[in-house]
Amino acid sequence: MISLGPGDWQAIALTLKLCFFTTVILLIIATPLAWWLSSGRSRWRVAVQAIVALPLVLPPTVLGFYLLMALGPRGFVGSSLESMGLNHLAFSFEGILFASVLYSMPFAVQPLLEAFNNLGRRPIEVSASLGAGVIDRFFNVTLPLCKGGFIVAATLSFAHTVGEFGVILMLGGSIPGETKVLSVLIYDHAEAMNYQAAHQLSLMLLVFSFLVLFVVYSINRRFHTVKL
Amino acid sequence: MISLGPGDWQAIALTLKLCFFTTVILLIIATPLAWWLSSGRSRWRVAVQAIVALPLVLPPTVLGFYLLMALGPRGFVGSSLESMGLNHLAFSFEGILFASVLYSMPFAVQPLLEAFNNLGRRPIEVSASLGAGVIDRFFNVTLPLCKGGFIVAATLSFAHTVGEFGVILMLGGSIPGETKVLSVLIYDHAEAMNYQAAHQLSLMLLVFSFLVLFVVYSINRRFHTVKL
Amino acid sequence: YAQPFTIAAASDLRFALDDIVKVYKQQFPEQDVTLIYGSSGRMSTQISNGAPFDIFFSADIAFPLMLQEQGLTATDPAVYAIGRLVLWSSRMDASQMTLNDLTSDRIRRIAIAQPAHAPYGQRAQEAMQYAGVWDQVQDKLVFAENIAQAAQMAESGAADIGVIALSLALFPTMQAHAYHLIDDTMHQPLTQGFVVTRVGADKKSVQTFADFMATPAAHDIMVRYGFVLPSDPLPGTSP
Amino acid sequence: MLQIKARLQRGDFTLDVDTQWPLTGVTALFGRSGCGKTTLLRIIAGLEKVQAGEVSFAGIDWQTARQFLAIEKRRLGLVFQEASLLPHLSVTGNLLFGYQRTPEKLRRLQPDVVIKMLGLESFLERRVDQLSGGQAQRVALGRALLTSPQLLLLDEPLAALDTQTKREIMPFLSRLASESNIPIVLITHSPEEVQRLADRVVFMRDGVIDDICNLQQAMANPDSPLFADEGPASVLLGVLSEPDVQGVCRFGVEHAQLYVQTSAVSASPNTPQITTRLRVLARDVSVALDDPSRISIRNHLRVVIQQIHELPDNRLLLSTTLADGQNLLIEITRWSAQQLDLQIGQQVWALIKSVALVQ
Amino acid sequence: MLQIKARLQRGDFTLDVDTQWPLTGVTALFGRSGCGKTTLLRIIAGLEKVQAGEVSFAGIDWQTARQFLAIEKRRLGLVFQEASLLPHLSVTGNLLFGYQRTPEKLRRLQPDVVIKMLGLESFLERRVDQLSGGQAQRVALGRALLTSPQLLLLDEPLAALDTQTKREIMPFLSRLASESNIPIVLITHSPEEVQRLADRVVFMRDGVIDDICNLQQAMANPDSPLFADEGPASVLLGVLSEPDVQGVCRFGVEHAQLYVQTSAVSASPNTPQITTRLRVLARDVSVALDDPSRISIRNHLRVVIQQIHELPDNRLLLSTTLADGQNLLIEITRWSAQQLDLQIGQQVWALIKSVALVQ
Ligand SMILES: Nc1ncnc2c1ncn2[C@@H]1O[C@H](COP(=O)(O)OP(=O)(O)OP(=O)(O)O)[C@@H](O)[C@H]1O
Ligand SMILES: Nc1ncnc2c1ncn2[C@@H]1O[C@H](COP(=O)(O)OP(=O)(O)OP(=O)(O)O)[C@@H](O)[C@H]1O
Ligand SMILES: [Mg+2]
Ligand SMILES: [Mg+2]
Repeated sequence: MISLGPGDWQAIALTLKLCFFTTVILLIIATPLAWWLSSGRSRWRVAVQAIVALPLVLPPTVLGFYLLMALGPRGFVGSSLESMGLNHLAFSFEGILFASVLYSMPFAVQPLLEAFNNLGRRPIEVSASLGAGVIDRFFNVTLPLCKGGFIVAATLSFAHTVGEFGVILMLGGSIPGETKVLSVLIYDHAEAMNYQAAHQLSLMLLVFSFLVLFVVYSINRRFHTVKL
Repeated sequence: MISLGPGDWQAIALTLKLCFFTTVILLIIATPLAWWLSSGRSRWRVAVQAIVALPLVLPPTVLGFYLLMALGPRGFVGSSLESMGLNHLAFSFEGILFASVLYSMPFAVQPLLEAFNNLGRRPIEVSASLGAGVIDRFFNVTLPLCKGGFIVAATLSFAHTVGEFGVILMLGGSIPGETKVLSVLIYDHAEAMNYQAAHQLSLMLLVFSFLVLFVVYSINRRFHTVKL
Repeated sequence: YAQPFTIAAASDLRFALDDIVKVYKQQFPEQDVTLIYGSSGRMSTQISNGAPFDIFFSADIAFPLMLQEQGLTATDPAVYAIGRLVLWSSRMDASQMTLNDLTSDRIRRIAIAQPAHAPYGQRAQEAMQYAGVWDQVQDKLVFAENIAQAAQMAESGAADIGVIALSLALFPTMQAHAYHLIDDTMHQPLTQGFVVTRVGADKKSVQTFADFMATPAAHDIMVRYGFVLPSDPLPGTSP
Repeated sequence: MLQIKARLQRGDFTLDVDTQWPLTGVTALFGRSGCGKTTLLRIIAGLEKVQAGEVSFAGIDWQTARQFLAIEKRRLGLVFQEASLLPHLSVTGNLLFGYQRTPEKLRRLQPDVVIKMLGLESFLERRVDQLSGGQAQRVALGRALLTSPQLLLLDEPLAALDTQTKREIMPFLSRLASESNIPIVLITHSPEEVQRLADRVVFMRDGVIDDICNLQQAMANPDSPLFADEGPASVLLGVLSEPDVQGVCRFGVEHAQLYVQTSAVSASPNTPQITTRLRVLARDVSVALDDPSRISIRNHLRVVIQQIHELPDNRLLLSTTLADGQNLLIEITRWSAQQLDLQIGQQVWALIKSVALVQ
Repeated sequence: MLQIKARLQRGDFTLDVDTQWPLTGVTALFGRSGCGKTTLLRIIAGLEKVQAGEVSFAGIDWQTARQFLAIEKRRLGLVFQEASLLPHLSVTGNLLFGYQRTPEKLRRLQPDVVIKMLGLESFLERRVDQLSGGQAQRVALGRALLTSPQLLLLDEPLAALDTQTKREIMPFLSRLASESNIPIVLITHSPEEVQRLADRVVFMRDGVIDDICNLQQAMANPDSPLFADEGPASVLLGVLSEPDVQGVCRFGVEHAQLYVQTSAVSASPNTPQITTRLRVLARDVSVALDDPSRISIRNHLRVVIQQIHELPDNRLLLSTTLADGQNLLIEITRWSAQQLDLQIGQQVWALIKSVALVQ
């Protein structure tokens, strides 16, 4: 029934890679950012919070086009990179990774910010008084207590990255093995009216994503911290 | 400098209408759903929670395609509607509204679910003992205490709906005044290499969205409930 | 008689069709015309699913033919123009180049439309295969959703060169750079056909517009935007 | 009558009660940490899910196998063990939350009275995270009072308060129960609060109710947990005379009389000729074989020794009766008993150093 | 020495302290609700942001204008007014959180000892939302103790506990301060806890420190807020003899002797010949003009009346001295004083009904 060619497997692998790196990088970037937004004292915080969400309001292909301009050889970022002897980011995995991170940023930042806001100062005070330093506190108190926020951040970023293709198509150029992710492949199949392949891949994607989400949510629920 | 034609204004009005209705409907639907997910006892909860996020993992145009099949005159939903003497939903404002709601659902459900999970039972117990009934409690205790979650839900849904065009393009067919929202218009301009118009509208969209988000986040911060 | 109608048209007709409609409206000022551009594949899918498009100008006659098979058309698909491919670059002088230069080391990225579903992409592939460079340039190819996006990739400079539609190379923003016209014997013709759909079947205005497409005024505009007029009303060569 | 029948299992803790309490005055719930007091209170309030639980209040079913009266319809005043203020409301917002939801004609307590009594004036506009622990607890109490409830359930409502504040609030609660007829169930670990406020005491241990008795019975039992703090005490009932110039009242126990020092203030509200309670700590009573003079102890009562209990630490508790039959407990050391050669049935003089009017 | 200098403004509340406390034994922080006790404790701990605050502990700067020693480096044991358990950890997880972060060679208290002493055995594996109020408070205390801190800051750590549990924990805390040399700052509203535990008392009022004195001085002052509960008391210092067969010890006040009833258990740890404290409530002392016999009151001390204070409610407080010059407070009624015609300078017999060894 399910017959996948090497191109399909390549796209699947690439998608997994993209989603994994996007989610990990997002959490790594969004956590300190959200922490700063939640506890910093700068008056720019609200502005930054709003700016983070902005890439979202542009149509993906248009965002992709702007990114192409910026990350390409003539763009500010791309030309800086080239002058440092590196490659510009257009049509590369690094480029679509950058775009995915940028594009899904609000889905990571907002839930984390909310979780940090809700944490309250007491658990931090308690653990500090018990001898836990900043890093220790973060990993052993903040993280477990904001677990829900991290789960929301991770799953929304993950799902959004799986499905996104507008930005990726434009910036990535659907190069097999480099930037042709599953969503682009499915899109191509559908546009080519190759419906059977599109249906099959979509179904696979749905089932796979469902399983991932189901497992993550189940585990999260099992270890839920009960509040009074 | 900024010169907008009637088509632009029409798209702007349509976008505002779509975003407004999407956000409102989403909150109306997502609130009881998230509440059920948070406090219900059914063993289907985790499955439902995962399913809600699924539309997200499909490429928007492909999702649009499936929705077109389902909501169009030949689809199950569309044909049922037609047999009841109503119009099918493809190429109509109602259709893209439906799609936007479906597509942004996880951005509303997940933050609300997380907020409800974090609420704890005490505020509800307290207010019940003080004579507040179910509805009263919801509006005067749950809602203000989960305000942060609602803000995240609303702003993410709003921003995502502003920018989304893949589903809308496919299902809506960019009919002026009916389904041609700003994102589709910008996309159109960009494709036509009418960059000046695209830049101008993008900038407007960014500024407008920034202002909306800035105001919302500022107000939210001002009335933040401090936790111990 | 003055029923408003909607034209769905392939993206490469932008400007050309805009001008034609402008001229048309000078003749029939009372008529209300809505023009929607997009990918031909998507539009034919939409027409299959009840889209309110009265007349459909496809980038490839295959789509109107398919709609006809499904019984969704009111007229026979008619060829209104034949597209041409060009090499275009914003970084180098493409007029001095041929397809064979694509293998040069100077060129790292070549933008074409996705051959799997975009007619211009398909033809670009054929031309490169004909020139014998297809296998060598595999690693340089980047694929766009449609021919307009391929042009954008080339225009942004991210792709060093693009194989795009002549009509696009004549766009105001792209005119500044020279192009190399690819010999149309290197690929199957890009036969662009249009059809009146069942939705537009009973509208007199639709028929009037269809007729207008055959007038010299319309032909002039098409030619000006880089289209070749069909010598043969219905070439049976389209795939 | 408040009837409660419930069985509830939480891990290895089992609560099993089937009891009914009169709906007058203050019922104190007394027991060690973790014995199930809070759980029982929550069952009464309807906050704890119990299958086959039955709760009825004044003849009205609050919970049976088939029906469940919503908590918001029970008109309870509930003070949780933690202050549990609503964090999105100011102090005023919290105070008035229940008040505003109480139909006007049912309102018996007014905000200004409660605010004044609990000393909340100076921080009415604050956010609740800007209160000290004791302030928060007082706001929680005030909030519950302002619903003018038909039953007050208080879970250690005075635990975070200083002695002086406690002393100000206790008479108010006591009046609420007696004059406003609002029955109170009070959880407390303080024997002083029990003795000052309670009309009856429910002793709990390990999830079951050990004993229910009125205050006097509770205090007649020398082993009572109530005495862990100050030791055994007796409560004598009698009529208090008008105070004389120095504020000394005669407390008429039949055939015996005690002199009670009262402050002018606290004496006045006690209308004479009304039976009042006098608390005598057993350790405040000494025994003399004959009536001593030239001694500052003024109250010398003739008593008969009825029983001699052993207490820990070589102390003895003498259970004696006054002429009118009321019980008086006396605590002395074994050494003193031997020196005086005290026997059951012997008539001796009880010297009472200080007595306290129970308000 | 613990030195604190801080000024902090919160709305219309101002805390202003500049004080230094010895680092031995237990320092009780005593004051009415909202006077700033918790705030002061948080300043010591470094949890409250104060500009120009200065805190130094044993000569080490914890906070100055320029530097701030991170809280986790201060090795504090902190018990918050609310239990504040970490909700994602089990009881054991909470207990061991600080223990695991204490370098092995600094660990002076072991989990099994603390768990046993606080009676936590039966719920070690529970989630913290499955604890009763008192259980949570004990876990919070245990958690702080297990960091083997160099300073214990306790904010009403025993408020939610029943008397019996309190009585079990207090000697432990007291030993901790004296034997393990861990200084304790204790906030409490209970005069009993102060009298049992404190070596010195810091009286706070409205954000300022009213007075700092050692326990004896604190108790010599009849107006002390400490007496709001049980009335004035004296603390006598002396050497306790070995108990006799009946557990009676002689308490050697120079030129006078008291007989103290001790239980065999509590007597044994008190090595004789060590100065101990004896607490005598003023209301437990009576006055006789001559040495009475045939009376159960055993301790008859010859005292000289030095001063006569007026107390409210027509009571008088006699400040007297023993033969060795120690102070003894006696509370009697005005009426008794008149009857006995007591005068300053007069020599009388003080009859002490009961004395309590302060453990
Ligand atoms: N899930 C559970 N598993 C086991 N025991 C539980 C669970 N939940 C509660 N308990 C136990 O139920 C008992 C009753 O708790 P409750 O809060 O009623 O005590 P309490 O009498 O109010 O004590 P305190 O005076 O300390 O507040 C406690 O011993 C507690 O440990
Ligand atoms: N933001 C604020 N504005 C005004 N006053 C405040 C603010 N925050 C705290 N306070 C006041 O500071 C005072 C000190 O509070 P603190 O918690 O130290 O009191 P406390 O002595 O511990 O009282 P308790 O015994 O009731 O716990 C309180 O009167 C409180 O109302
Ligand atoms: Mg309790
Ligand atoms: Mg406090």
